[in-house]
Amino acid sequence: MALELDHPVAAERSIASRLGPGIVTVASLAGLLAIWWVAAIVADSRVLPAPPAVVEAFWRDARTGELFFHLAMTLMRVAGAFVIAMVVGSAIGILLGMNREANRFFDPWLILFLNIPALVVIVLAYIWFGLNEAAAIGAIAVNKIPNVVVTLREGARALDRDLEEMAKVYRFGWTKTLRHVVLPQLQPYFAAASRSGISLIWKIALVVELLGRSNGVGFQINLYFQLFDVAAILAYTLAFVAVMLIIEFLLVQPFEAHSTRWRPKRARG
Amino acid sequence: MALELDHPVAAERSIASRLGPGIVTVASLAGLLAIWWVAAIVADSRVLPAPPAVVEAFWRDARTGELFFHLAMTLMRVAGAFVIAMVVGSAIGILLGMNREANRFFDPWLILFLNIPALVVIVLAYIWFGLNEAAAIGAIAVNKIPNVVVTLREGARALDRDLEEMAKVYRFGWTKTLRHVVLPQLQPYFAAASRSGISLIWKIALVVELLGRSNGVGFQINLYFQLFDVAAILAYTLAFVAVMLIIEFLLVQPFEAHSTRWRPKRARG
Amino acid sequence: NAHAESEATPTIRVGILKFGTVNWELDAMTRAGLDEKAGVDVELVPFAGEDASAVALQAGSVDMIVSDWLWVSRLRASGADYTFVPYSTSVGSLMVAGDSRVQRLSDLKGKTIGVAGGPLDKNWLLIQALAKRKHGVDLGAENSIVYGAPPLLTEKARQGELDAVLNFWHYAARLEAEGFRTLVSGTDAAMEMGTAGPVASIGWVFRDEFAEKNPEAIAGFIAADKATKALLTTSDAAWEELKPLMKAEDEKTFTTLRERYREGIPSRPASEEKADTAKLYGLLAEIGGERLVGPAKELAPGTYFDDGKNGS
Amino acid sequence: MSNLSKPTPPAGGPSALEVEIRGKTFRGADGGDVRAIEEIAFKVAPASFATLIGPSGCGKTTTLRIILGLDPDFEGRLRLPEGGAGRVAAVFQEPRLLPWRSVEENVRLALPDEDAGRDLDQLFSILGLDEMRSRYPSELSLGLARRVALARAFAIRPSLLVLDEPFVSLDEQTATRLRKLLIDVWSARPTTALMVTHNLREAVQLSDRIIFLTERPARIRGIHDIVTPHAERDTRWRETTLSAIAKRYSGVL
Amino acid sequence: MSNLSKPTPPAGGPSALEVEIRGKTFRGADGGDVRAIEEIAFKVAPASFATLIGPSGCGKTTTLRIILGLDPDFEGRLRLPEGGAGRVAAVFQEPRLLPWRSVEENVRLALPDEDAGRDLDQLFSILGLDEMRSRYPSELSLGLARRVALARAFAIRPSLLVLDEPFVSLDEQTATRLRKLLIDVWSARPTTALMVTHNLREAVQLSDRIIFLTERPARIRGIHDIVTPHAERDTRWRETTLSAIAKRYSGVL
Ligand SMILES: Nc1ncnc2c1ncn2[C@@H]1O[C@H](COP(=O)(O)OP(=O)(O)OP(=O)(O)O)[C@@H](O)[C@H]1O
Ligand SMILES: Nc1ncnc2c1ncn2[C@@H]1O[C@H](COP(=O)(O)OP(=O)(O)OP(=O)(O)O)[C@@H](O)[C@H]1O
Ligand SMILES: [Mg+2]
Ligand SMILES: [Mg+2]
Repeated sequence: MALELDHPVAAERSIASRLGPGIVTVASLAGLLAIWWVAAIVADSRVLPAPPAVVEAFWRDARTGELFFHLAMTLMRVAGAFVIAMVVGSAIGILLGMNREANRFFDPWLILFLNIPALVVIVLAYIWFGLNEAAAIGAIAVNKIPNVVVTLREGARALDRDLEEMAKVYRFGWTKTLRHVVLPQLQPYFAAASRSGISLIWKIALVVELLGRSNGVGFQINLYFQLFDVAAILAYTLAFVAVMLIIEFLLVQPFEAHSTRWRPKRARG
Repeated sequence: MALELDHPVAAERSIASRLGPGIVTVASLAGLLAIWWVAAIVADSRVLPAPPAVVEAFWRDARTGELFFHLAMTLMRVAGAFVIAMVVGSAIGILLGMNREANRFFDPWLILFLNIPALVVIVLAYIWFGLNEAAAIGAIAVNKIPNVVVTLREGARALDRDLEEMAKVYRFGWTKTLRHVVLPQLQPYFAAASRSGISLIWKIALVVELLGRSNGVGFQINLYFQLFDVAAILAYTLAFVAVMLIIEFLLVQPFEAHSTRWRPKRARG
Repeated sequence: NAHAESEATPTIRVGILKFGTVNWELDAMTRAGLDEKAGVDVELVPFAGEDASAVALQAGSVDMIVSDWLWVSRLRASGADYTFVPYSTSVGSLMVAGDSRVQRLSDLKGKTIGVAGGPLDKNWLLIQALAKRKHGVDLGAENSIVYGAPPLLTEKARQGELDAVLNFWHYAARLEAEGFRTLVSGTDAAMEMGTAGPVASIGWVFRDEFAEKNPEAIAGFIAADKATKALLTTSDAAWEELKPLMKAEDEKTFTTLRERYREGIPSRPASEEKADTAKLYGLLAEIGGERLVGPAKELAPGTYFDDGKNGS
Repeated sequence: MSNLSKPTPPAGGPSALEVEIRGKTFRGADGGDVRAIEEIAFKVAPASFATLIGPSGCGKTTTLRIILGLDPDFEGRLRLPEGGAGRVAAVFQEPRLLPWRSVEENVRLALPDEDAGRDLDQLFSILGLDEMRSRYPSELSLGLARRVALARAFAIRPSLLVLDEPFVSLDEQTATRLRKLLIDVWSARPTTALMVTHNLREAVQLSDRIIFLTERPARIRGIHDIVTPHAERDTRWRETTLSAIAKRYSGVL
Repeated sequence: MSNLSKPTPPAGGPSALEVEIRGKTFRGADGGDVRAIEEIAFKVAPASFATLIGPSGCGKTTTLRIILGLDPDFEGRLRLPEGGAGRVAAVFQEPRLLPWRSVEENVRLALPDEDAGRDLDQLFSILGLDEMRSRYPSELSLGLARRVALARAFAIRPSLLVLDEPFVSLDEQTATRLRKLLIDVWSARPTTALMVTHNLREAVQLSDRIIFLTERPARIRGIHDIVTPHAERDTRWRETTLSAIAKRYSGVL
């Protein structure tokens, strides 16, 4: 069959890409809100409060500054643990991925640490190092590190051998190879590890705060859980999610766009 | 400087690779045990029991069959949630990774679901669907799906455009492209998502069992936690880890070796 | 105390559940300045979970928490030096909906029962033992038992998914205010099983070592606690101030909580308590087995704090 | 699609390949625009063989990609030849094999479903790939990999054959053998074919029409038609033709 | 390493490149062994230019990889030329550029630290890469990418230069210009060089020694030394030499 195509400039740009990315995001959030609202009305249960109830709960704790205080404490812990877990986990992961023998030796350790329940690590950390920030952040990091290791290890295993050889012949040395050859290839693995990482860290932070801190979102959420005040739980959750969304759109996405600008663009269609 | 090299066959194989992989693994586990034992003796604390105490606790519950029952219940939930999370999460992740506009729309949703605390999902699931297995497994899966999505999405974004074009020209069609072009490229991402996934799922399973199941390792661990019987907690933890190690060595690694046999071997040296 | 002025007032850090019932009492205490009057400075360290305070005590981050004597005895038997001063006799109750057809324990057959404390919960063991002895019913075997988180089980009871729920006293009180009724309480069960009176199953827990080093602090604290309890027993006004902490949904819940709290204040002399506890321990060792009580066959000596005044 | 036992029907539909690109601009990652093609318009008659020759980086691959439908973002129009269920075979400038499939699987995957079980022994044997059928691409030398890519293109029976420098990285003996194979395959079942090469000898030997392009942005520099049948193109004829072309289009030889 | 302003010192140490591979076997992923090299032994005199010619898939790239130290798993011995801090420049059979670095960064990264800020304008300009310096490899045509790989090799001042089919995928005009550039770069600072090519003309024009290899597993088929200085290699000389060689080694032209 004959195929005839006419291509006036930009005739076929889709609606979504014509609208700015901002509008798409707003539409997306609006859609989410609508679904929630409808579901809440249909469910009509104390357990799934409608948006206004959550806003009210938010306002109640926001007015006193309490919500922001707890949020800030949690964010501080999340940020600290995130940095530690990413740095340590990536270093170990890359090493294991590139060194077959080290990997064979440490693989069982990794599986052990992957599967130790958060509770055990947290309790041990608190008991040994006291109920302080260092123990809390350390415990979160220890929980997350094995996950980073596993992801980065896969990345390091899939490294391009051709480029590695090129770097070797041209004597890039250790630092140049790492910076210009290895790390850019690991970018998608970093992205995966850090996106799912920050959410995992936050979830562990909730447990850490439940088990031995006197502030933070996890502390608050558990208090409200005992009172079964779902609106307040959602208010705190959404406050954290909002922070994550802001970080995603103002920091992560621009950075990612910059660091993957070399990738050939996928042809539309 | 002159470089002179003599290469009699296999003169320089390292010790570790000469020993079978089995021996390395045994050595690894023995090392771990030794570290633990020494640490326990040094710490001399009720909180870090030495191996014999844990073996004793293990034996106490193994003898009655109780331990195996709870382990089996947890494994059943983990397996169910794992399958659901991997299938659903991969499908969504690949879609979002390949479709820029869908991704832009659903990205905020993803961030929301990534960051909803496990507690909230689990409680809502129990409240809506009752205190039953379906709710438990579903809640675990919902907790894990966003992580799978994030990992696979990165993989789908990094897909090779050249091969995609080849498949298009040769009219591979949808299924052939997926099976022969896309999925093999995503193998490392699957590996990362499933390794760190199974451990995350198990950790969530513990919470699920804690909040509303009457059996399973999480239920037992919590029981012993209330009694502060760390030896018993470790006994259950290690029983699960042992199962994971067996799965890793008997299933995952042979499968992985098979599915990556095409990869050029990294030259030793 | 006049001579307390010369040196700094001893401080005692108490780990509490932020919205827990202990906090009501301690809040009332500090609010009324009763701790200062008794020569001790009570510092409240709030936590979000029961387990957190146990961890905090072991980590040395607080000096005192509220826990039960069984936990103390078990840890003492394994070498720790925790000790116990009775705090409250309020324990859990088995609740059913007001219009439930269940009237007696023997009616619980083929039902779904929620149990908040887990299979080793003392009250649950006692109620089971009672059902077996009095009605010949094996509650565990003839019903479907659901263990779970207390708030979740409360909600499930409201939804009607559970036919009966054994929950901690303040959850039970809240349900009561909503029209549920008590089928049997832990205290009832214990008394029917042979204790002479209500036993304070939870109490202040601290280390012997701490008490030796800070005798005035402990003495002061116990005195202040006594004074606070007296205040809360008599004064409704003191309760009004606790309202924000109690998070009662309505006035009815508020009064129910207040009344149940007052009922839980231990009134018996320590020696009687101790005798009953020893009896209960034997009973529990029998039904709960080693799982529950640990290797020790009887209550570990020193579980009850000996302030040197009461004798033994 | 025809079965192997049936006589092959004449392939290449009745309509010509018509290419009319009035402009193609890439948007560079650094923000700047790159004008790759200014104006390229040519036709390839049904079942004839055309060759594109032009300086490195002038836009030849871009033209092929547009024809293959891989880049819809251009100004102009295309008309593809009809027939043969519209199958297209392409040899890309790089081998583009699936690294996780063996040589044989790589070739078989390109076969349409009706042809799936076809006997490929002869094809592999002519291409010198007999021993390599169960190997993975990473175990091949570049020349071997390119031959696998050729095998893949020859294995299907397309209505359009697109070749981007198919015979580079091969020793002369192998390249000559493969050119002959191409002529054989193509003569047995004439297909509209479009090839890019930098080798004028090769072009003169294989094509009916040679299209010379300018430096980037590409325009047509000239079109040279060859009417002598393939069989009659001997060494003498080739040298004469070559020097005649080299005279008109400086720098191509 | 010398600074640009200083006169370049004679490069290529006093010792020859000595290659003596007594056997190289690959273990295939399918379990079978592949004997790639049977026996290859040759020397390249200091500061001279040698070329390897052999059928596709015979083991040329494997030989170069062994010399580059990328494959320690062979039987035999190697002696690398001394001097110039032992730097090696290689043009691989594929461009092997870092996709996430611009053209200029790709070249600069290969420079030794002392040379980091060097002025590369002239080099880029001769290679026709002026406009491309800030582009990413995915925006280049294959020919342009190969030129970047050449730029990278020419930019450093190596004591050993290894080239695997450096001038394929380039139009004749560009290829000629680059061959001339290679001769210039190499004459200005003679370096031991080893090139693989399938183009005998190219070999005759550039080399002092041509090593012909057999089919896989590779052995030495013959070694042809050329003593005529580069400057005196005119068209007539080339045609005579070519036909002389082609007579001795059938199939190479
Ligand atoms: N994705 C792209 N983005 C930006 N510029 C591009 C892109 N693809 C190609 N170009 C530019 O377009 C021009 C033409 O490229 P093309 O690949 O068509 O060249 P070519 O004629 O095939 O060259 P060669 O003979 O080297 O293969 C080149 O200058 C190239 O740099
Ligand atoms: N990693 C490997 N595993 C198995 N076989 C290999 C491997 N690398 C190369 N070979 C085989 O070794 C032989 C020589 O390969 P090599 O790349 O050296 O060929 P070459 O002479 O460079 O060929 P070309 O001219 O096609 O580039 C080939 O048959 C190839 O299939
Ligand atoms: Mg091209
Ligand atoms: Mg080669």
